[in-house]
Amino acid sequence: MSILVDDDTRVVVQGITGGEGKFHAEQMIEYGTNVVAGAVPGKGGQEVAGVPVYDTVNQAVVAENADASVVLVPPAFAADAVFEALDTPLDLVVAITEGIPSQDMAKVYKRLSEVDTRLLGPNCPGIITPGEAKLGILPGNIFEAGNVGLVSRSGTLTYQVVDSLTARGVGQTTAIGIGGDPIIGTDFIDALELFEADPDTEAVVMCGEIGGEDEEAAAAYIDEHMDTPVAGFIAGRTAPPGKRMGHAGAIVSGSGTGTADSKISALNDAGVPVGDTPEEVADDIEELL
Amino acid sequence: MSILVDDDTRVVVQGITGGEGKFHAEQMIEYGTNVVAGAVPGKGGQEVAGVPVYDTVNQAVVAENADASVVLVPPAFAADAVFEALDTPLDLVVAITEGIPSQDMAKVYKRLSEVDTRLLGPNCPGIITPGEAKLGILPGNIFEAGNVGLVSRSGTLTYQVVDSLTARGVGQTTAIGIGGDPIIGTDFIDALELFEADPDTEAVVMCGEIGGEDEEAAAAYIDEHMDTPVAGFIAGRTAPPGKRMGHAGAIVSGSGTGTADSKISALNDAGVPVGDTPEEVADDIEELL
Amino acid sequence: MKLHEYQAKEVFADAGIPTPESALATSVDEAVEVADALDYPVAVKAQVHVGGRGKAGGIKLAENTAEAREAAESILGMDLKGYTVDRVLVEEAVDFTNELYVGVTMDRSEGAPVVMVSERGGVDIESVAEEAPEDIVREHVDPSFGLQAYQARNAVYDAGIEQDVAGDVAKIVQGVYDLWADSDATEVEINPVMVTSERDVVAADAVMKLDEDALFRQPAFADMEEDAAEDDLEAKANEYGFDYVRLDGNTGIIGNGAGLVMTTLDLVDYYGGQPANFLDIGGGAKADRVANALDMVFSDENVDSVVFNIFGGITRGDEVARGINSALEQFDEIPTPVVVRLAGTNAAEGREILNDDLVTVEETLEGAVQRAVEYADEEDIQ
Amino acid sequence: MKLHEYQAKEVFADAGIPTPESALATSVDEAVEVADALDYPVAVKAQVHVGGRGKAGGIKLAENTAEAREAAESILGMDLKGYTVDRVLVEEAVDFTNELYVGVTMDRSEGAPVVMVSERGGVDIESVAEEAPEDIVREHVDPSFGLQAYQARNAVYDAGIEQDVAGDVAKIVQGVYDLWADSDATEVEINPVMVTSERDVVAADAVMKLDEDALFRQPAFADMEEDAAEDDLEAKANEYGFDYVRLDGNTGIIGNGAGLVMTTLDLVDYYGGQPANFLDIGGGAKADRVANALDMVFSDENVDSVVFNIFGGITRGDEVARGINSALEQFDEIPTPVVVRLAGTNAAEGREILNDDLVTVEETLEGAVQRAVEYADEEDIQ
Repeated sequence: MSILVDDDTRVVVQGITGGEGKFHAEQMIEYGTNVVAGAVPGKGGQEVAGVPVYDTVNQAVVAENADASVVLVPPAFAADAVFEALDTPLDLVVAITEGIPSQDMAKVYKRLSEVDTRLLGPNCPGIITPGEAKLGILPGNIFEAGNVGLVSRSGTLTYQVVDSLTARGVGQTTAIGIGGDPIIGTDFIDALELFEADPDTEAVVMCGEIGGEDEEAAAAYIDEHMDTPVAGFIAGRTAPPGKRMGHAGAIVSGSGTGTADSKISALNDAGVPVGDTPEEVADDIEELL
Repeated sequence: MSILVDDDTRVVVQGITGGEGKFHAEQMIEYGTNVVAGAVPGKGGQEVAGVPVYDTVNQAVVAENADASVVLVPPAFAADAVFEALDTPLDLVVAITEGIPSQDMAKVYKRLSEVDTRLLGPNCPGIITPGEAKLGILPGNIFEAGNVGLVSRSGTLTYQVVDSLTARGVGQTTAIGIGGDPIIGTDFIDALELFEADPDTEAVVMCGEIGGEDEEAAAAYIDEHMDTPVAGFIAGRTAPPGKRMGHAGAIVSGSGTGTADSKISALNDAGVPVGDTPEEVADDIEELL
Repeated sequence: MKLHEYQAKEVFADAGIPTPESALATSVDEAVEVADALDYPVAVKAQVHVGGRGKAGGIKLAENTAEAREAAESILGMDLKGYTVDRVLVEEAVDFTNELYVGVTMDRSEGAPVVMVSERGGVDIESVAEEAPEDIVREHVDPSFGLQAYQARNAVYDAGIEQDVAGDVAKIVQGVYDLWADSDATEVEINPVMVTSERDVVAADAVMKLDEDALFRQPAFADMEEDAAEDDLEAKANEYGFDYVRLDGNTGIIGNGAGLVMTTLDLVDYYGGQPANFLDIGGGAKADRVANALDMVFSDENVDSVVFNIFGGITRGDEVARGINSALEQFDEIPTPVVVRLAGTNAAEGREILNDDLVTVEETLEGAVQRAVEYADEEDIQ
Repeated sequence: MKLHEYQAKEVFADAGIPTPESALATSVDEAVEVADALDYPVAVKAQVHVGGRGKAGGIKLAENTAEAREAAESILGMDLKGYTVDRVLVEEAVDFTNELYVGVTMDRSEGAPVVMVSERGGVDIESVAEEAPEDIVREHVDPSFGLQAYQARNAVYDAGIEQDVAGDVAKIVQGVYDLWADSDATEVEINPVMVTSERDVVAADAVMKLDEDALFRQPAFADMEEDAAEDDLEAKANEYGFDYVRLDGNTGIIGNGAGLVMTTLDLVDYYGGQPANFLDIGGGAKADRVANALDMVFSDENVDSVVFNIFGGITRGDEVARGINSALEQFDEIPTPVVVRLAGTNAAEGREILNDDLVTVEETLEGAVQRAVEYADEEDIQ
């Protein structure tokens, strides 16, 4: 089993006529994802990566019965594209784009509270259910079907950990990138809830990083509500305060909240082992299974 | 019995330090309304009409446990005052002010959908439960407690009809002015629902006017859902199309929707007698009781 | 408050919405001068608030100077459905292939703005709305967010606008919505948006109505109010700040509260009279406002009697009575009989204050209206 | 992107937020000239991005020309926590009775802006937040509506601001929020808002941080970016469009994806090395971007080795490899050893493309980091 996406998920790719949009649409299709359409204003009627392109998401959904979208649109237009997808409506919107202005995202977040759609991201690599579907830019070849769920604020760090797992023969139910921005649609707790409810997920890897207090909240959630064991990793132990470490959300505040130490000890207090290296995370998972 | 307000209602008057605010606060108190506070920015600490004034509605509510407000604030500041009252929150907000810009009201209307507060008005005379409480500017002396509910888009027309009823010894449970603006918080159906649920209300007068389709919707509601008999009146039979007849909402569109004829026949079709004069409405009510 | 086409087009141009080159003229010579400065052919368009100007002869095309003079001569000074044309807009004619419709208004039933787009512009859009409502795409807007770019695109693509101009039309839709929001408009409409033979898009007509309740924060539009007024009485009502509508009867009506004033009109009609106007003095009317109201009604020469109907809530009867007395005391001879009926807050005090030498006092609404209709009939006969 | 105080104050003044009279000076003579043109006393304030300037001697009061010269001489050129002061703001000193705090930032846990007001301005607000959080009133704002006037008032009155200045402070709160929203700021802060002895209110300091992701639509702020940069490497990173943070170690780090780069830093530390920097080349990095990244890291003279760690999702290994090759081929001698580890999309192709004469290729992250730390240690010893 899996969460959120599988081989029935019917995907529209927003921005499919752009260079990255086309490349990743092809990659998704090659992986087996049921990509049914693209949506790009002014490009309706074309065919890209073997699927029809529509001028609006709504037209794509009406014509092709899509229920999810992947947003691969440049940052200046991405908030509008997410709005469009949320209002269509769809079940799941995966926003890959990094660099959406934070005030745009605050408005998207407000709208999100008014609709039933789930948003992943933005600034995330997407979601993959190995062997069934990937929505996003994750390199499919490193994943393998199995019984470990994975949720992470960082794309490439996810790949790193998955690579270690797969090398040991530990496969994944679903891997979710929730995104490195300060305001995101799906947070750790949302993802952990889904994994906890999934009977096939026997352990979960949670990769956090400095900034905010989402990991601390997740630790409390794990402590109170989860039977499925969790192994953790926190990036940014060496980050100085007040500096944005790449991700807009990865910043230790001047007053010292959002540090790696705070997150690691919260997770440890919840019984979650936190590895020092990605390899150690894989070690921890092997022990927990 | 009564709907929405009674002698337990604890009222804060927004704009109590203004000329009209003070006059009507005094009138409300004289009528027996439980006015507990006023709220005017920069005037906190004063006492007006025998009640303490606070700088913000929230401070008034915290200090005096108010659950309703009456907005007697000039139009340029009234939408903000209504916002303030909605967000405090309160159970009931009665907006008397006429002339609130319609785009401000559209925003208030959106916010209204996000809170549990009921809004009456704007551009309404308020609400009165004879002998218990009045929130607004209705002349208390013309009302008398009894068994007829009254709902109207117009203030002075309400008084006219009530005057006729009271003169015949027909009293009122509660009279509600819903307001003459195109966008209002409580509409005919909302008020009719409340009267239908009130065991003491044995008949209802509904005074509509040209513009919009709220009376037509109410007629359908009456037809389907009401056992309590209703007598109607529609103002504006002689209004030419395309002209705003005083109320921002009282306008027959160029394409002929919102006419008195349309409303009268919808009400008649729902079994509601519609009087030609206010006196005839009183006649109809006497027959229905 | 409705702007004239020439005013709305200036506003459009400032907002970056493409309009044809044009200028206003108030005389034939000026119109010809303007036309010569533009590229022929030009359209000469009467600037009056009347629908169907074209069919009524209020719009004429001119291919050259002589035709421009002829067009201006025939339009300036003409009577268009009761209004005398004193201004024409002279505008470059657009060589178009399609006519579209774009509009924004407040949908009162939803309590939210709605954007409308149709491929069937250039015709009476209200007939389209009745006959084939599916030909007008409606997109409601959450006013807290404003129109999102994707909504403009959805409206345009769903309306079937051709792809090569869809982006430009969506820009006009966004521009019209933003203008609507920024200017506290109640309605902005372009009918038609013309698609030119070069596949450009341009606003060939412009309707813009503003929320009078918001003019206090729209100084630029408040300044246009005088030029936008249709006639002298309307201008006077604007000046006094009254809700006033002129009708063609002879019984003048003043009251407080729109519903009661409408009812008073209806009763005048019901009792066999003809209402001359709607005039709501509003809530809390003071003495000077009452005097201004009487001045308004007496300014209409058709008026043979006046019924003054006040039911006080926010308006106090004593103040109204004092206002009526002091206003009527200014006259050597009162122009027409005035019937007054006071009820509600401080009504008894008011009735005592009223001077019976100047007005007829009635206790009931029905009585007051019947008396005023009688007076009007008598005056009419004399 | 953080503005200097003098930049933020210009922006405040344009937005109608009251600030003291002031001007920037880059030399002692200029500072004296500016001071003489203002009313004494004046404050001479170092323009560097360093907290606690006052305590560190970066702010001095001057009662007259001689003192102004003395202050400018002592501050210009001084070293303030590692930064050399090359600009001072000379500003009229405010005779104040109270110091308040007003700020707006994004509350990430709520996904919404938050306005903060406190009576306890003029001190380190983060200590107030820790010791007595109730002394800072927080009002969350629905970003679709923006800050409503009543919310500004609620914050001000709930913070206990005295009634006679509350209205003016609420105006500043509204002004600060509107500025925050209009300029795509992440943070705007006034600490302190001074209440003068005449009971006026004025922004005596000004902090403004802008969302770098929104600079594309904020041309006025984009123009300030160069002047706002703290040092040359930061300016270079801005120019290249990199997320770059300088640290004080000797192992240079380049990677893709913030989490993986942070992890690489952490691993350098874990394996006994010292990270020299954070540098994320981002997703989909092309060859020229890779070359720029190498140029960035080599520009830091502390760097003794570089680890280049790419796990490809959106970034393709072949492109990275070509970028590394072509960047390193420019050098006669490569400044420091470069260890490369490629994984993910097109990684195998990339590894084949990489020129072993120029770089050391490692298969694992841990291996690559350990190798780079070794190289750095070796270089350090030499």
